[in-house]
Amino acid sequence: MDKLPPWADAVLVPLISLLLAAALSALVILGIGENPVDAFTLMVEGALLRSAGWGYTLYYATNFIFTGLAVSVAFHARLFNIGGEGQAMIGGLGVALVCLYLPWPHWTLALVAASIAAAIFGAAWAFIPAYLQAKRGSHIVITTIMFNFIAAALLNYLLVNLMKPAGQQDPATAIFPAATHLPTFQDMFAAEANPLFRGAPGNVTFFLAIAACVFVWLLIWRTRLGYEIRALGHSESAARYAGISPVKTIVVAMLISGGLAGLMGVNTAMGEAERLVMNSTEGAGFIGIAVALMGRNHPVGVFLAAILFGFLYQGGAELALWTNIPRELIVVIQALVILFTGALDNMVRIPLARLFARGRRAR
Amino acid sequence: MTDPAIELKGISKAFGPVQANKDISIRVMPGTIHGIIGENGAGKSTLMSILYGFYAADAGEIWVKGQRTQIPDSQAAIRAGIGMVFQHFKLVQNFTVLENVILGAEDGGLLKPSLAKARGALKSLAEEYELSVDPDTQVQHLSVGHQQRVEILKALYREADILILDEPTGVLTPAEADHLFRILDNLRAEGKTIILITHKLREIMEITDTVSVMRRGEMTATVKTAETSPEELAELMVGRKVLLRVDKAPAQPKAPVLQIEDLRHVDGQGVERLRGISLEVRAGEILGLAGVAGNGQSELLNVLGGYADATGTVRVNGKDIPLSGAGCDGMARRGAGIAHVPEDRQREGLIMPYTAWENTVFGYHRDPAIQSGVLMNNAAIREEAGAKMQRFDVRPPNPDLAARNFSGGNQQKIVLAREIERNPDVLLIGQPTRGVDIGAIEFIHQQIVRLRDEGKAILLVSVELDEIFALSDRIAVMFDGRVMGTRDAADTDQRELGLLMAGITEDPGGDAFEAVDAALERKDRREAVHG
Amino acid sequence: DPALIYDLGGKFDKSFNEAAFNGAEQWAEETGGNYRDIELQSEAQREQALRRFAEAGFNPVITTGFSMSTPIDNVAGDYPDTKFVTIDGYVDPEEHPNVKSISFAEEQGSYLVGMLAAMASETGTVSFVGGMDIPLIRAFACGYAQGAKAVNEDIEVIANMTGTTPAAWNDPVKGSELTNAQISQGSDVVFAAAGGTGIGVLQTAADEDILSIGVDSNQNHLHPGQVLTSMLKRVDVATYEAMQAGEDLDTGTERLTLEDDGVGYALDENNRDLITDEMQERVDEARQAIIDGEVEVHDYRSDDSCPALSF
Amino acid sequence: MDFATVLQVLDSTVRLATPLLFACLAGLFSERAGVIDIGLEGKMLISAFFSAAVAAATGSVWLGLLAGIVSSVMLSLVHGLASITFRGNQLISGVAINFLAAGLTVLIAQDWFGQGGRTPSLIGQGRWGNITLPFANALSDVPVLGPLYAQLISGHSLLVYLGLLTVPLTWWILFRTRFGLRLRAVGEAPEAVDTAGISVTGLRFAAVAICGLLCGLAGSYLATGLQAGFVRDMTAGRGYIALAALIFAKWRPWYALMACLLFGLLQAVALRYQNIDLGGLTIPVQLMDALPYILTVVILAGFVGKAIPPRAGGEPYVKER
Ligand SMILES: Nc1ncnc2c1ncn2[C@@H]1O[C@H](COP(=O)(O)OP(=O)(O)OP(=O)(O)O)[C@@H](O)[C@H]1O
Ligand SMILES: Nc1ncnc2c1ncn2[C@@H]1O[C@H](COP(=O)(O)OP(=O)(O)OP(=O)(O)O)[C@@H](O)[C@H]1O
Ligand SMILES: [Mg+2]
Ligand SMILES: [Mg+2]
Repeated sequence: MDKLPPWADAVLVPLISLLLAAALSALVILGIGENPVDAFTLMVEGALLRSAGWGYTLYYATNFIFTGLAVSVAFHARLFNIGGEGQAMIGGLGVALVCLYLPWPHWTLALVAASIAAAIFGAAWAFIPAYLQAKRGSHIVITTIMFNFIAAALLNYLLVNLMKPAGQQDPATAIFPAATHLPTFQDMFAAEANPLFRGAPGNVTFFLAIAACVFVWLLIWRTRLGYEIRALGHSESAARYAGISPVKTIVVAMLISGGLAGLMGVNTAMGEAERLVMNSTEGAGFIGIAVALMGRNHPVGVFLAAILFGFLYQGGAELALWTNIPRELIVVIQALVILFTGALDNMVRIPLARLFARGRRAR
Repeated sequence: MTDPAIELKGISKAFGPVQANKDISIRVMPGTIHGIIGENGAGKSTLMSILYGFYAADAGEIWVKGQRTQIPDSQAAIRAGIGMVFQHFKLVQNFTVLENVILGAEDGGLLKPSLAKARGALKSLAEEYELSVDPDTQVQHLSVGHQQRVEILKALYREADILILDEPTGVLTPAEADHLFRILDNLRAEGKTIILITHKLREIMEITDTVSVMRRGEMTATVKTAETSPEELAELMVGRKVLLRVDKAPAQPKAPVLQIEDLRHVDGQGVERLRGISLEVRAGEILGLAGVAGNGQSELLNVLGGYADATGTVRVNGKDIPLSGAGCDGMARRGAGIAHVPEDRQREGLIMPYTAWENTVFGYHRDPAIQSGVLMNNAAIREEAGAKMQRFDVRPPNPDLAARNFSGGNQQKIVLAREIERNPDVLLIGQPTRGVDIGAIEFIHQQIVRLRDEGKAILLVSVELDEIFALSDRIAVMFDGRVMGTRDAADTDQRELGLLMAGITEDPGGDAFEAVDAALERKDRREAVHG
Repeated sequence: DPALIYDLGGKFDKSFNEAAFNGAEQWAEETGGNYRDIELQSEAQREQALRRFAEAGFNPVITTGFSMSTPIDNVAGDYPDTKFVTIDGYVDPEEHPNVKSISFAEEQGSYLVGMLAAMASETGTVSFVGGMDIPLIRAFACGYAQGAKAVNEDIEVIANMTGTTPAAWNDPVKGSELTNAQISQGSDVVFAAAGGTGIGVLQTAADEDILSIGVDSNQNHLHPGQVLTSMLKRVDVATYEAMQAGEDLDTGTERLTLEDDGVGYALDENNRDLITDEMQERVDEARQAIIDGEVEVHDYRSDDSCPALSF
Repeated sequence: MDFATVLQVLDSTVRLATPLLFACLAGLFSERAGVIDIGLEGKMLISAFFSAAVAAATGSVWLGLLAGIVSSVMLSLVHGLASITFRGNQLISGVAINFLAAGLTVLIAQDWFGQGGRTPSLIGQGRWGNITLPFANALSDVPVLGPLYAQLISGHSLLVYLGLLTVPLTWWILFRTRFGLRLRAVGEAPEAVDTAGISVTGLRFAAVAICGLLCGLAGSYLATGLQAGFVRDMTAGRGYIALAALIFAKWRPWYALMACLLFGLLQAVALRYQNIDLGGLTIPVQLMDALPYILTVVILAGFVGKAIPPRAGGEPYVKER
């Protein structure tokens, strides 16, 4: 097979795939009798041309960065973690416990403690599937899916039976104390004369997500552990030869993965809702798979892909707000983006490589 | 004059920028064995794959038995009477021999009649060509040699009269190889045409009628075997004179460094693979471990390398080494002074997608010397790797290239460089030159001897008896998890070792190969029962 | 113009979101007015939708579902000139004078249909299929059981919830299986308060030839002659009236009960033959008694417990 | 627990197991051929929608079935295109298909029927009727065996019996026919199939198409047999449970039947016994709901252990010498 230059592989292929997905989405929009150009304009205006739009886009992106990183860390060890959803849910539980039951003098301390709790809870939820995969060979795809269902049941039990304040209907915890309020972009950047990010949920957790990107990059490409995780992912037999314990590495990689997914709870529970609600993850665990794949399992790629999906979410919300397009359109667009960038990427790569090869020969 | 069985005219094939075959023409006469030799990457396999319809040529014509023939896919090749035995077998491991044979050559939609017909056909083929295998054994329970027979049977069942074999002896023991050559002889006698790819000049000289030499995608020469010599062929292949024998002084062994006593190992299926091994390797000597593949040599290396548990005693420089539990892994072994060049460089020795520089610390990556803080000092590792690759003549000496993009010989050099340069006390080496061309073999052998002369204790495992003889000072033979005997290399010969390898300690006289074959057959059956 | 925000269940849930939609449509038809509406797709959108509508000048902004009260609590202060309505939710009127909270006495309506169920039952066993197990749904079940027991002290009331996740609102297969299980336990009237899951309940009841009771909207027409009645929750009226009042909407809290026809049971040509005059008489009596305060129906939400049923 | 209750639970087991069984066998064909398919869920869903939509529009359950199968096979072919032709990641393709089906079904349903992603309820010929087997009524008074026959064995829809028949049929195809031999071979060692002159692509597409067909049946049963119409996300995770059953069954047809019946039973029991009161200690309903999932994990870990999947599963086939 002809080879593509690395930059084309990293930039051109996803871009063209994205365009294909967009084109097909446009057809779908036409199919339900709406105007794709208007729809797209509306999405861009609502998500990118207002600071509050950015506040939402980045809020969603923060979720996707965490789950995307979670999927990609596991992927490097050739583990397919579909359990981001459940891990994030349980991570949110950790956040809620820390915020509700411990007194906090200042949000910075609360943030540190909540992050640690979220990571530990998320990691704990990933532990059993990881252990079963490592020790018993139980297929991690199946066990993590099951753990998503179990997490939902557990959270429901806790919220309804134990954590819900008396008299409240919502299966949700009480509002967190004011001291745990995280600064939103509005708190940070808006001035009297310049009301930026008004009301948008984007908050300081976004910077935590960026830190997580840097952390994952260092972990995977610069540390011994990352070296071992990747080695195991490429070849278990070679890892054994080198003295890398597959069991330990699988478990550790999954703990890190679960911890990253769990951190998403900081953003949703503490940053946005300021309480724990039943369905706060809303499929972000699954979007993480697409984000990781589109981002080629590299933190920079994950970051960019997360922004893209954040844009889709926010743009979709604007669409639903101002048009009659059902919200499922966004699900379809997401599906097409996942399909074209994640699974049909060779459909773009092969002809493109041929084109490049012809260009080379002509020169 | 008869038409050639195969005639290729002007075949060219490029993989991207690599020109694998350049305007190749060749004629193979019916009823002959035609050898093809060439360095790694010369284009031999590519050419044969084109002939078998596996790849499409960019240009050129294929003529079969005087007819211009299009071979767009393997089906067409089979129809033209061509069969191919690939270097890596194309068998379904959990199918029986019979099922493998009929796959793709069934009669009708239902299996029963096909299986019955094939059973009959196999029986007569077995008698005709000495090609016996149990039709109802699952292929995964067969020895490599018998798997190869299944491949040949597959071709013959499809009535191939032109048979291509790509490096068929790379994985065989001498006895198995000899059996194969007898089969090929029989086939030639029946009028079949055979194309044989190999790196071993001895085999070319022994069995072929004509031989073609390839270099860098081109056909450089075709000669009658009777009119050439190994030295001439080697020079045609590499483009320079090659030393075919290892040049070494007698060993100067010192104190024992590696001492093994009553070593036992049970594998995941509960089969005892090592049944009480006791060996000793001294500083400054090479102990060669000969044996048919699957008799415990690999397990012994794994146990010594730290990634299989065992009971018994292993001492290095008098110190006990843990054989299970904590402290028993590859990294701990390296700390104890044991370096290990594994048998399978691609599955064990290297992480194929890793760059060369990343691979040069594989297994040593926790060494504090290459860390800066919590991070790995990648810049330093990379720089050191470049120098190492220069010293070991790795081509190309580019540390940023992924391991998978080096040829087999150069991959092997990367592994050797990594393990040798750590200056270990004990060096375990498995199959150092499997599938490596003679130019690289020469270099690798020199390095191993150099190490011996520096006073290392070297344990060498190889299925190549030639290699064992060329390098070893003493030779131990393994059979069925035991050491059958240890001999001084100077005082033994192929025949004695061959018998030991089949578990026969008393020379029965007469045809030794028959005895060996029978012994191996017995072992196969036992294994099938275990599986 | 008014704006309407549906909860996550979506506009066409055949349940109370749809009722709100119907009320809005009725208003638009009658007055020729325009309104905007949105179906939420995520938690974070709740506030966003409120703000965007308020910023764009929509007034009042009407929301359905108890989950909207917290977001309104957060947002209302920023838009003092906009009136917000939370149907099924509660926002402190002291704190936010521009919010109107509308709730329903679901237990009262359920009580009435519980009575009808008990009177229609021949086996002495009636049943309930809830959607997601939350206090609101338990309040339905509890009212239903109280009503049934008021008619027949010995009646057996079987109550099952479909699930613990939001998927429970949309699992008709499970609804159907639950109904089958209840039938085999002897139930011959089943009340479904389960959103989309209820479709499966009503279907199975019709297939197996027992009676069913619909919820929120009038669902009698789904299987004419086989749906005993529907427990009405007049979200449509609430929506209609809020839109009608427009910017002059009275704020504060409002609880719609039997008295103001905020809840009730459905009687139309589809179930005319199932409800005898005697049944109707008794139910109407009870209705009046409740309105007069002679009969008190316990609300599960008041103390998270139910005297007539254990969960 | 009395006999009638047992019968009722078993009856419901059979009903709940049927869609799982179709989906599980669908996965079996696909994975035996080396194509991993976590998109079973999506294919069931799209088939459920189109079966119900067409049945509602035409009043014919048969046309509905046809439409369901066609739609499911179309999605299968998308999966085939991605994972066979373009050697894409099979897991991703499956995830995308699940998303696509979840979105498209509601989008189209809304566009066609305007009932919030639901089809109209099916009536009469639009649904599968229950078949009463011969003598069911006559025999129902015979003690024990009578009700067993009349209630448990008789009185299901055609697709339930078809599902049960598919098990031996699958076994026969896989292990007694040329096609089956090749199919199994292509999932174990595609290179062996390729060098034997058989098209790997062709075989895998055939397998994927059969997978689509069976998912089509599963979805059709859900929407027009078990239920009388489509609602959004009505598959409710059954595709994933079917995958678990497939692993539990070690990719074998008869075991698949057992596994699906077991999961059906678990679901039936969880439906039936919600709040179990163990003398003061009440097992919460959430636990009962999570039980099938917890048991899946326990079964995978405890009983199946390392299930060895077809060797070439998940890997796109690239020619290699
Ligand atoms: N599938 C492929 N894709 C790209 N390049 C290839 C491929 N197969 C072979 N080549 C190129 O073709 C050249 C010839 O390879 P080939 O395998 O035919 O050599 P060979 O003579 O069989 O070597 P060896 O003795 O090591 O088996 C190689 O140098 C390689 O670069
Ligand atoms: N897919 C490929 N793409 C690019 N180059 C390749 C590819 N496969 C092989 N090569 C190149 O082909 C050459 C020889 O390839 P080949 O796989 O035959 O190695 P080899 O030495 O024969 O190894 P082995 O001992 O395993 O047969 C090497 O230079 C290698 O880099
Ligand atoms: Mg080759
Ligand atoms: Mg080779």
